[in-house]
Amino acid sequence: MTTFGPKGLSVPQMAWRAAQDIPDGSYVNLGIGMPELVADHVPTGREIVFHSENGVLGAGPIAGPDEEDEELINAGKKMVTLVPGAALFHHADSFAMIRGGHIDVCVLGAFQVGTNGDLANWSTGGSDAIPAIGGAMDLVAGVKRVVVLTKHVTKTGERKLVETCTYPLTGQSVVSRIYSDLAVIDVTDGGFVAVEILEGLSIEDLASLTGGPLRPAPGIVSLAPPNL
Amino acid sequence: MTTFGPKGLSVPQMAWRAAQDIPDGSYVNLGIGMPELVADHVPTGREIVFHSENGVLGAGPIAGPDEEDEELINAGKKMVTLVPGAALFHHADSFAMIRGGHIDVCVLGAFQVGTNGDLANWSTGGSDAIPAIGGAMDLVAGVKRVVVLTKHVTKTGERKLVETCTYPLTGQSVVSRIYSDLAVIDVTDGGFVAVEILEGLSIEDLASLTGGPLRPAPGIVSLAPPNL
Amino acid sequence: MINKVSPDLASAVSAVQDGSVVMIGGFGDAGSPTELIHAVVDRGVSDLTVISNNAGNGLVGLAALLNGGAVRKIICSYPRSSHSVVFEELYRAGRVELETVPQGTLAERIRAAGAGIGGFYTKTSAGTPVANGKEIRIIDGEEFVFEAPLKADVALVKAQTADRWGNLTFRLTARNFGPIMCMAAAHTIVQVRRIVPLGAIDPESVVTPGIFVDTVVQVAEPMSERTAVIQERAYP
Amino acid sequence: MINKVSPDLASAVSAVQDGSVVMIGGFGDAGSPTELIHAVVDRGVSDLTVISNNAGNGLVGLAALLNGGAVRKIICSYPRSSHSVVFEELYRAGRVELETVPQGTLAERIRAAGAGIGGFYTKTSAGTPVANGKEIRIIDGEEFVFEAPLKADVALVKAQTADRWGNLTFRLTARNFGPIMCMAAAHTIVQVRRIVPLGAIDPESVVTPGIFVDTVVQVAEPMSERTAVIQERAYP
Repeated sequence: MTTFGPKGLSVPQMAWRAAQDIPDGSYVNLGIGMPELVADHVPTGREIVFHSENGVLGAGPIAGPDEEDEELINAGKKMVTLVPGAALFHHADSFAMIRGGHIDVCVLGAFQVGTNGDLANWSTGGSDAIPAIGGAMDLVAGVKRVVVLTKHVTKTGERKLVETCTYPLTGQSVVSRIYSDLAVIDVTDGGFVAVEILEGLSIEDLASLTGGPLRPAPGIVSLAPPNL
Repeated sequence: MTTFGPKGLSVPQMAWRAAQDIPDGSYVNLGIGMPELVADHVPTGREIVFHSENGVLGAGPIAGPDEEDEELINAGKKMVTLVPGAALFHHADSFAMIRGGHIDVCVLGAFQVGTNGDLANWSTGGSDAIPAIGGAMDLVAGVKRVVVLTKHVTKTGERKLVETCTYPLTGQSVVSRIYSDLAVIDVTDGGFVAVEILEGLSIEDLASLTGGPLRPAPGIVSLAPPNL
Repeated sequence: MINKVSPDLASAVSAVQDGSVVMIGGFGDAGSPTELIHAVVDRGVSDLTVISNNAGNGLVGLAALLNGGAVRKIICSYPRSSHSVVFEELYRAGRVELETVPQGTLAERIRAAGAGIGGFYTKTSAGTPVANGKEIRIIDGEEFVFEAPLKADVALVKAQTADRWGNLTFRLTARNFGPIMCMAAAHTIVQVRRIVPLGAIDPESVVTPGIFVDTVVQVAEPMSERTAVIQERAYP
Repeated sequence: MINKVSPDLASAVSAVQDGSVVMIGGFGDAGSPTELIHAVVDRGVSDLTVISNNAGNGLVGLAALLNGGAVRKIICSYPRSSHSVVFEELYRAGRVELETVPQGTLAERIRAAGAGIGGFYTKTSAGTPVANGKEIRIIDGEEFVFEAPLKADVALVKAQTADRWGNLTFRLTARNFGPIMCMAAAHTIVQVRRIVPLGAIDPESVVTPGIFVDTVVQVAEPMSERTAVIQERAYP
């Protein structure tokens, strides 16, 4: 599928990598789509509480055929389960958690991430597009640590890590780290810093697929996920 | 006790009179002290839901000796009971009811009521006084209809219905009606209007005990409570 | 005596008039008051402003209301979905106005209306096009956006259990916008699966106290919007 | 693994430091976290700012904390009561600073801090001395007063039941400020009568989700402040 650039991590591998960085005991919100897979890769022994903005703390796995309940869904409108210790609440309370700084980590998708941490993930700004925001602007404004899970470039080869976002912003200077199929990249005051890079990929190759200045971290290591 | 002015209604009679005006189905908050007695005089057949700002809708009578629970108190810190249909909630939700305009009637005490409906009931402004506000400012700002239950004059003969309040205000132009021991008085754009007056008391006598201009309503009637 | 129980759906929704601002609970198909919406469709009102998280799916519920031409404007956070075909057609044809609001701001604006708040400042949307034209204030060195309360003439909500005073419990994630919409409307109408005697709901577990509810109507077995969409059923 | 249960009161309150801003739950003696307060007394900290509805009764709980000289300032709605002797003496002697806030504004400011609101407008106190010096805004023809959020370093709260994740239920009117104070403090410490296994609290009936709680400690039989005041007991 990746017609542009090297063959990178599979989507489950990307989700796995993001999951490794979530500390035990964290309250975590996962964006709709690819980020939802992060829940499947929580390292053994860590207890992580998943928040779904439609009113759940302690959202569990996707419901099996016998567990499905149309009134128990996640923010992506998939039928889910509850884990022991779960709590249910209304939308204002749910967003008080998000906006009040109580959620530790959120993992979001992106159209573009700027070198300054700006995130664009809700609209490509097309005149015919129907503007749909959802909870993304609240998440980036309120969650303690915002990370992005995304392919490094689009299917048509456009860079998603850019000098300056050209799409409408979701939030300003909000992204801390990017998990792509090619690298793990920190967003620092000095721009993009690669802390892990796909085995066999050179930093120059990665830079050429990155829209803003990119430098390697002093201790850069290989990105080595299991087969997934 | 009333050394100044005529012998007026007893306190239970005053509470009885205020209770007669509360429509069936109302949500009502009663101020601490004398207003609390209003609950004892709800006319038979009317269902009125009492709100206590410390987190109760459906507060019932004062607890009997066998019912006392220190964790079930009203805003006056007296141990109370719950009626069937009661609900419990936290302080922000409780004041959302008050401030959001959901309570139909509140009955408050007063130091002074101005001809324009201004209410002063939290501080006599003394330099040595400890300022205690409680929920009064929220109630007058949010409740649909604010009425006052008060002796017409103080024990030392000072007028409580005044041209202009001299004590610090609780709220501006908030009082609709005053139930005193001598009269029922509406606060109108044209000042105090007596709609009911103690049997045997002349409007001139009442006016002389009232600090602002007072006139009789066209259909003024006698204030005739039962013996209580 | 307080009895908020309405005998049928048609009577229950009689407060909805031409030009009403109507809040509709639900997130996705969880909590959608489908039967109440259909009763509003049957009333044949027009020129409604709808406040809802989504913009309807398939040809039932909110989508049916849109399809019937009753809605002039919709204020929501996420109008797009795989089955929001009716809305999309009307929007592209310029036949329905859309105001998109971040989801948390939508919830907080609704709560603010219910709680008597005249407006508030939030960091959400600062620096984005959503903040264009809005008042910005720097608080503790950070950019905040002023947001006004959002109230309604009528709220249509689905809950699980009610008593005759209108005390409510909800079920799972069907709770979502229900409790705050109940607070923010001049007239709140709730469909519930069960009506229980006064006192049957534990006072500690009442989610929405009856003070926020005006009308309750029983719909013992509400339809599944999800199934209706899959089966391509339409209302009416 | 998440385990917020602390083995004893002294460990539970270790987050309280000199100069801390401390929210203390309770309305009258319902919901007062008396044992937690006493553990703070034992720590011997000073220069506290206390946010609480009342200012203590008798010589136990908050009154004991005041009596020990630990409190520099108190922010509350109603400092006066028939037994608030310690506070009154300190206040008249100029040894404790007082900021009086309308009760609903106090509650809403606390919730605002917990919900990330930068400030809000309320009609409460408009036209009164409490509004002096505050920003006034006319909204829909009515006067509103700007109020800022009120946050704390630590909250001390009493609840009924907790699990190891910190999910809480409360009991009757002991709920009062507990849930919103849990939201508004950087570190929330809760004393509970019972600690139950994870999953034992019905998700529908959780009043405060564990995300708002940092430390839980069991006090199976909390003292009655009412009785202590009547018996003129003092702490320590």
